[in-house]
Amino acid sequence: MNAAAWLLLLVPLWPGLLALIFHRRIPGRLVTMTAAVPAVAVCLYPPAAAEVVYPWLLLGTRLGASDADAMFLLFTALVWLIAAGFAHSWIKGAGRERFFVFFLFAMAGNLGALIAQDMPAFYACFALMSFSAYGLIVHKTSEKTRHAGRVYIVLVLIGEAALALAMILAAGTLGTTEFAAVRDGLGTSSSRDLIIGLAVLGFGIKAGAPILHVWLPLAHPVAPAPASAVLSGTMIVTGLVGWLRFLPVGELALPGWGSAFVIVGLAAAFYGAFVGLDQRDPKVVLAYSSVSQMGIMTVGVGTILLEATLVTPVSLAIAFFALHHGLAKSALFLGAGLARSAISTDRRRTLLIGLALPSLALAGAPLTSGMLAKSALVASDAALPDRWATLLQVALPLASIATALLMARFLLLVYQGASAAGPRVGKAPWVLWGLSLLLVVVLPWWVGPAGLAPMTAPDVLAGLWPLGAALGLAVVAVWVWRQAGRPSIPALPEGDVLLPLEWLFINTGRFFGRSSAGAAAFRKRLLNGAAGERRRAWALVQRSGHAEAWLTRWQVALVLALLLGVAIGLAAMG
Amino acid sequence: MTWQAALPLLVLASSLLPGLVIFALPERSRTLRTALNLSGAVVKLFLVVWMLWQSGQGVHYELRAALLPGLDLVLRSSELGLFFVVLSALLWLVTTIYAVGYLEDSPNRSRFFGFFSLCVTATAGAALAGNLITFLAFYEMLTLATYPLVVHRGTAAARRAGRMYLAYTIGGGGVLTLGTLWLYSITGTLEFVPGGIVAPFVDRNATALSAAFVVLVAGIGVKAALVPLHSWLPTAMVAPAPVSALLHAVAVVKVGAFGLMRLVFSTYGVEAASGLGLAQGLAVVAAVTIVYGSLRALAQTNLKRLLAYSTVSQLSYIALGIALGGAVAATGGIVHLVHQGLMKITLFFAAGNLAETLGVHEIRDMRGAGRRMPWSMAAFTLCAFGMIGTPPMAGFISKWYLGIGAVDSDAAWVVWLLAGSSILNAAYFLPIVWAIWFEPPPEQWPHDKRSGRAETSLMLLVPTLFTAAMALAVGLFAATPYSPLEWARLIAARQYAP
Amino acid sequence: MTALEPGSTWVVWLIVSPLAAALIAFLLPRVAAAIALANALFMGVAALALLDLVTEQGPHRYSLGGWGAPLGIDLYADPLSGVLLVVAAVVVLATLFYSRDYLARTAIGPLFWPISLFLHAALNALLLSADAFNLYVTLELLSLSAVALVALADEQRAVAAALRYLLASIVASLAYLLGVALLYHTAGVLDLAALAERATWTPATWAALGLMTAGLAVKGALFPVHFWLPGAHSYAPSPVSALLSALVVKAPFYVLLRLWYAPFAGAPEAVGTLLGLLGALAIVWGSLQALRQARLKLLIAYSTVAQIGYLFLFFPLAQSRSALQGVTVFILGHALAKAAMFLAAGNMHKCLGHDRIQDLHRVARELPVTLAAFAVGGVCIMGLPPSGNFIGKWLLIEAAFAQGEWGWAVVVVAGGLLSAAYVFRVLGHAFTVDDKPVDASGAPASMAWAAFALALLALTLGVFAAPLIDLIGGPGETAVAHLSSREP
Amino acid sequence: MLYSLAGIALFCIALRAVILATAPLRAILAVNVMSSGVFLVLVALARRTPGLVADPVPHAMVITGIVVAVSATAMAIVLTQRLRANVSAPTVEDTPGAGP
Repeated sequence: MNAAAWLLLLVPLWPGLLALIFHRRIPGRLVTMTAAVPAVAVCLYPPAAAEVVYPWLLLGTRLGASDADAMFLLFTALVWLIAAGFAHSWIKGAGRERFFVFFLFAMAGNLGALIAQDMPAFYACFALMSFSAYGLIVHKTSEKTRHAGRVYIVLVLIGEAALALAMILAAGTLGTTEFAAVRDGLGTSSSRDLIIGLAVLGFGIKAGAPILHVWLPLAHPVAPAPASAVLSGTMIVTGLVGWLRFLPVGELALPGWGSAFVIVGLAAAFYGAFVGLDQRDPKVVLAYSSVSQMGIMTVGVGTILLEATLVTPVSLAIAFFALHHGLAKSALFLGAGLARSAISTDRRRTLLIGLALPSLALAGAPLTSGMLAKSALVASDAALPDRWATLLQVALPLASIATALLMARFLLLVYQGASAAGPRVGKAPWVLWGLSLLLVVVLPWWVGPAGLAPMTAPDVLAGLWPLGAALGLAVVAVWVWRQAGRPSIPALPEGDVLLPLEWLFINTGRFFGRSSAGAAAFRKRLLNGAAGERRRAWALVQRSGHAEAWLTRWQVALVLALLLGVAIGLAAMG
Repeated sequence: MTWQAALPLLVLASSLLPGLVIFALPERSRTLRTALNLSGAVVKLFLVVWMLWQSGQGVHYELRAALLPGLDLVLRSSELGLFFVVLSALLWLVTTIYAVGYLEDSPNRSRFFGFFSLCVTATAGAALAGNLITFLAFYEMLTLATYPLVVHRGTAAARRAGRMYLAYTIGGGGVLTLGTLWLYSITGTLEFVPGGIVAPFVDRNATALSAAFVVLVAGIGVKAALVPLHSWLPTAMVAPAPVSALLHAVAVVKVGAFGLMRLVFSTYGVEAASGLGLAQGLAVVAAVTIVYGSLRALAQTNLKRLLAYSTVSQLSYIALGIALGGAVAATGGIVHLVHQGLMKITLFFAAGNLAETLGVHEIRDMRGAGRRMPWSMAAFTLCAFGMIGTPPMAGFISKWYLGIGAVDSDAAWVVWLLAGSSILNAAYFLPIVWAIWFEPPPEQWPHDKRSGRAETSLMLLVPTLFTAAMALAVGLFAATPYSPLEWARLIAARQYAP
Repeated sequence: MTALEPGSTWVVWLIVSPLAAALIAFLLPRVAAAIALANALFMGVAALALLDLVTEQGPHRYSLGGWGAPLGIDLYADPLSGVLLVVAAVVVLATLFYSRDYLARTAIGPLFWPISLFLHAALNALLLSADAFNLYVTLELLSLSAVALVALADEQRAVAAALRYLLASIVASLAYLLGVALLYHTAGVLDLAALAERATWTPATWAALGLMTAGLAVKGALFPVHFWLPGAHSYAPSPVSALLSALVVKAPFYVLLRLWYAPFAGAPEAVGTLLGLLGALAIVWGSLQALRQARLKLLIAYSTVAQIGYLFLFFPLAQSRSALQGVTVFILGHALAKAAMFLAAGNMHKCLGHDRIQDLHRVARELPVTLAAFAVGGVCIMGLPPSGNFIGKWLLIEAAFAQGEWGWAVVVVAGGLLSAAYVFRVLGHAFTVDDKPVDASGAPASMAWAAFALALLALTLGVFAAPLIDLIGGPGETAVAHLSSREP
Repeated sequence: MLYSLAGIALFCIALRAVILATAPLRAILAVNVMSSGVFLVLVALARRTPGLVADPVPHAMVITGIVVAVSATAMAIVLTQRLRANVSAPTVEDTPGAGP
C-alpha cells in the first residue's frame, strides 16, 4: 500500500483510534482536532490515484474522493475540526469522556462514508455515524433528550433496515458491491423501483426529507451546540451523498423519480421555512431551516434524475451548496450555543453581527456563498424540460424569500433570548466560532466551482430582490400583527407531524402489545395445559401401581399364564 | 498406522484423555487440573490446525472401524468438518480459560471439567464424523456429556432444566436414530458424500425419502433449536456461564446446525433436497424460528434468557442459509456457524462477567454497568451490534451473504425477513445497550466482588475481549484469504459444484 | 459324532469345572472365594477357547460318555452358545470379584460361593444342551440355584419372594415338561436337530407350543406374567440380583429361541406377532413401572422386565437375519449393563444404608465411580451408541424396516426414551446438593470398579460387535434358511 | 391313551389347585400332584411303540423328573419353614411395591 492508500484509510481510522486510545481521558484540544486532519489532507493533496481498492477489508473495500466527493469531504472535515475544538471547552461535567468517544466515532463514520465507494464500507460508516450520533443527542440527560433520542434511534433503525434492504437487493440482482457498478446497472435491475424506493426512504431519513424530518427539530435543541453543528452541517448531508452514490444519476433519466424529488424538495423547502417561522427556540428554527435547505439540494438531485446529462455540473453544484450550507449552518449553531452562555452586551452585539453573516449567506445575499451556490444550482435549469425550468425559476427565488424570513426570525429570537445567566465559557469557543465565520466568508470563493461566471452587477441585483421582498413582507406582517392587537400566535410543536405519527406508532405498539399480551396469555394457558397434562400423566403412571399390584397377584398371574398358553396354542393353529 | 494417519483419533483423544484423568483428580489439585485442561486445549488446537494444514497439502485422513455389517464408524477430514472442528477447538481453548476463572471457588470442579472435556470430544467427533451413524453416536454422547454441566449447580431449577434438556435431546436422539435407520433401509449406506447419497433413489422412493427427511430434521432440530423444539435452550440458561457458552456457541446447538448441513449437503445433497421440496420446507421452519425467537427475546427480563432466545433466532440463519439452495446463501449459512459462535460466546462471557463480578442477572440491574465494567460492556455492545447486523461486525457479513443469496435464489422474501429480524434484534438489544451506557449506575451492586485493579479477573476479561476482537476481525477482514468467509465460500462452492 | 475331537474337552470342562469348584467351595469355605474366582477365570478362558473352536470349525457336538442320543446326553455348541458362554463367564467373574468385598461382613458367604458356582454350571449346561429334555433339567437346576441365592438374603421379604419364585418356576417347568412329552409323542425324538427334521404340525405340537411358551414366558418374566421378578430381583443380595437379571432370566428365552428354530419353526406368524406384542407391552409397562418406583433396586428390576420385552420382539421379526443377530447382541449388552447397574446399586445401598431414590443426594460426590458405573450402564440400557444395546436395537429396527413393519421400530425407540426417563430420574437425584455426610468406606474401590468395568464393557461392546455379529450370522443363517424353506 | 388323558386331567386339576392356593404348603402339594400328572403322561407315552419293549426314554425322563421334583419340593418346604419362623400364616403373595 502506498502513502495515498494509507492516507485514505486514516480518514476514518484516525478518529476511531483516538476514541479508543483516549476513552478514559480526553487529550488536549489540538490532539482532538487532529482527528479530522487526514481528511483535510486528502482534500488538499488529492492522492494520485483517485480510488484505492483494499481487497482484504470487509468485502473488498474501495475508497476515494474525487470531484464532488472531495468537496463534500473538505467542508465536512473542516466543520468537524472546528466542532471538535469547540466541544473541547464546551462539553463539561459528567459524561464528557463518553461524549468524545461518540463524537470521534461519529466523525469517523461521517468522514468514512464520504470516501467509501462500495456499499458495505459505506453502510458500515453510515451506521457507525448514525448510532454514534445518538450518543451526541442524548448527552444531556432529561426526559426531553430521551424522547428526542428515542425518536431518532427508531428512525435510524428504520433507515438502516431500508438501506440494508436496498443494498442487498441491489447487490443480489446486480452481483456487485461497488457504487459505480450499481449506478450503471440499476436501470436493468428487475426490482429497480423497489430498490430506489428503499434508498429514498433510508437516506431520506438522514437528509430530513418531509415527514422523515421529525427527528431534526427534536434533536437539535437538546444536543450540545457542537453536536448540533455537525448534525446539521455535515451528517444530514450524508443522506444526500447517499442518494448521489446509489441512484443511477447520470446513467439514465428517471422522470418519475426525478419529478418526485423535485416536488418533494420544493415542498420541504417551503414547509420547513413555514413551520420554522412559528417556533420559539432559535435552534429549532435552525433545524427547520436545515429541512428547508436540504429540500433545495433535493431539488438538485431531482434535476439530475430528470436530465441525466446534467450530472457533472449539478452534482458539483449540489456539493458546493452543501459546502456553503454546512459551513453557514455550523457557524449558526455554534453561535446560537454561544448566545446561551453568559455574555456581556458588547459580546452580544458581536454575536449578532457575526450571526448575521451566515444568515445572509443562507438567504442568498449578494457576494455571499449562498448567492454563488444558488446561481450554480440554477445555472443548469435551462437544460430541463420547459415546465420544470419554469417552475424552478419561480420557486427558487420564493424559497430564498422564505429563507430570508426564517433567518430574520432566528436573529430576532437570538436577540430576545440572550441573557447573562448562562454558563461561562472561555475564549477558545469564540475564537473557533470566528474561524468558522471566516470559513463561511472565504472558503466558498476559494473552492467555488470552476466555470462559474464572475459576479456581475445584474447578478448582484438579482440576488438582492428576494431580500428586499422578505424585508417588505416582514414589515407588512408586523404591521398587520400590530393592527390586529398583537394576538398571541400558538406555536407549532417541535417536530410538527411527529405528533400524529407518534400517536399512530404508539397505538400500533399498543395494539401489538395487546395482541402479544394475548399471545403470551395463550402461551401461558398452553404451557399450563401442558403442565397439567404432564401432572395427569404422572398421576396415571403412579396409579398404574394398582394395576401392577393386581397383575402380580399369584392367582391373577397364574391365570394370565394359563391364558397366555391357550392363546399361543390357538394362534399356533394358524 | 503412523501417527499421522491416526490424527483424527488424536484430535479426539486430546480432550478425551485429559477429561478422563481430570475425573480422577481430587478436588484440591487445582494446578494440575488447570494444566491438563489448558494443555489438552492447546494440543487439540495444534492438532486441528496441523490436520487442516496437511489437508491443504492434499492429505486425506480416514479412519474406519466396523460397527455393523456394512456400516462403519468413520472419522474423516472433510472441508466442512475441518471448518467446524477448528472453530470448536479454538473456542474450547477460550472457554476453558474462562471457565477456570469463572469456577474459581465453586465445588465439583473435577467433575465439571471432566464433562466439559467430554463435551468437546463429542463435538470434535461429530465434526469429523464420516457418516450419519458416527455422527449419531457423537450426537448422543454430546447429550449425555452436557447433562451434568446443565445440572451442575444442583439446585431445583438446575435439575428442572436438566430434565427438560434431556427430555428434548434424548427424544431428539431417538427420533434421529429412527430417521437414520429409515434412510438406511432405503439407501443402504449412510456415508457423507458431497452431493449426497439419495440421488439414485429419488425417483422410486420420493415419499419415503421426504418423510425420512422430516424425521431426521425433527431429530437434529432439537439441538439446532428449531421452533417448536427449542424450549430447552432458554431453560438451560440456569447453568454457569461457561456452560452457556458451550451450549450456545461451541458445542450443542452448533452440532445441531452442523447436523443440518450434513443432512442437506452430504446426505440428501442440495439437488435432491431442493428437488423434493424439502429444503424449502426447512427454510420456512427456519424463518418462523427466526421471527419467533426474536419476539420471545423481546419479552424477557433475564439477560441470559434473552440471549438464549436470541440464539434460537440467530441459529436459524444457518438453517436458512443451507435451505435456500444457492451457493451464496449457503456461504452465509456456513460462515454464520463461526460468526454466531464468536458473537454469542462474547455475549455470554460478558453476561457471565456481570453475574460473577457484580451479581447482576436481570436486565434491569444492568443500568450503568458500562461505568463499572467498561471493557466487558464494550465487548457486549460490539457483539450486540453484530447480532443486529451492523457492519463491520461478523453478523453483517452473514446477513449480507444470506440476503444476496436469497435474492440469488429468487427468495426475496428472505431479505425482508432479515431486515425485520434485524429490527427486532435492535429492539431487544438497544435498550440494554442504552441502559449500560446512559443510565447512572446504582449506589450498590447486588453482589460486588471487586478484586484488583482490573474490572474483573483477567481470566474472565481476556477471553471476552479476545472473542469480541475476533468477532470484529472476521467481519472487518472478511475478504482476506483464509478468513472464515473465504473458507465458507470454498465449501459452499464444492457443495454446489456441478 | 462320538469321537472326541481335538479341543472339544472345553465343552466338558465348562460343566465339570464349576461343579467341582462348587463341591470344593462347599467343603472348604475358607478357600471358597479363591476357588470361585479361579474357576470364573478358567470359565472365561474355556468359553473363549470354545468360541474360537466353533468359529473355526463350525458347530460342535459332543456325546457325553459316548452314549449318544436318544438315551445319552449330547452337548452342542455353536457361535450363539459360545458367545453367551463368554458373556456369562465375564459377568460371573465380575460379580464374584465384587462379592468378595460385598459379603465380607455377612454370614451368607459360605453358601453363596458353592451355590453361585452351581448356578454357573447349570447355566453353562443349559447353553450347551442339545435336546429338549436336558434343557428342562438344566433350566430347573438353574432356577433352583437362583432361588437358593435369593433366599440367602437375610430378610423375610427375600424368602417370601424366593418361595414365590420357586413355586412359579416349578409350575412353569411342569408346563414345559408336559410340552416336551407332547413333542416326544409326535416326533419320537428329543434332540433339537432331530426335532427340527421330524416335527410335524399337529394339534399336539400346538399344545406343546402353548405349554412350553407359557412355561418359558413365566420363567423368563415376560409381561404379563412377570409377577415374581420384581420381588426376587430386588430383595436378593445385589450380586445375586446382578446374576439373576443379567443371566438367569435370559436362559428361558434362549430355550425358546432354540425351540423356535427347531420344532416350532413352522409356527404361523400369529404366534410371533402375539409374542412380539407382549414384548412391546412389556417394554412400555416395565418402563412405566420402573419410572414410579421409589427404590433403586426395584427400578432396576422393572427395567429388566422392560428389557426382556425387546428379546421377544425377535419373534415377529425372525424372518430377517438381522433379528437374531440383534437379539443376541442385545442379550450381551443387557447382561453386562444390567449387572453393572445392580452392582452399583448394591454399592449405594451399602454406603447409604438404603436405596431410596429420593435420598440419593451426594452420591455423585462421594461415590463417583459407582455412579459412573450406574450411569454408563443406564446409558447402555437406553440404547445409545456405541453400546451393545444400541447395536442390538439397530439390528432389530433394521429387521423391522426390512419387513416393512415399522411399528416395531417405533416401539424400540420409544422404549429407549422411556428408559432414559427412569435412568435420569435416578441420576437427577444423584446430582443434587445436600450436606448430609456419606460414609463411602462401606464400598471398597474393588466393588465400584467391578461394576464400572462391566459398564464400560457394555458401552464399548458396540465397537467390538461387528465380528460377533458375523459369528452369529453363521448358525443364524442356516437356521433362517431352514426356516424359510419350511414356509408354505 | 387313557393314561395320558388321565395324566393331563390330573395336571389340570392340580393347576387349578395351585392357582387357588394361598398357603404355600397347599401350593407345594398341588405342584407335586401336577408333576405326577406329567409323569403319568410320560409313562403312558412309553407304550407308544408297538411291541413289548417299552421306550426307555420316557422312563429316563420320569426318573430324572422325579429327582428334580423332589429337590424342588424340599427346597420349597425349607423356604416355607423359614417364613413360618417369623410369620404365623405365610402366603404366596408379596408386595414388592412397599420398600423398607
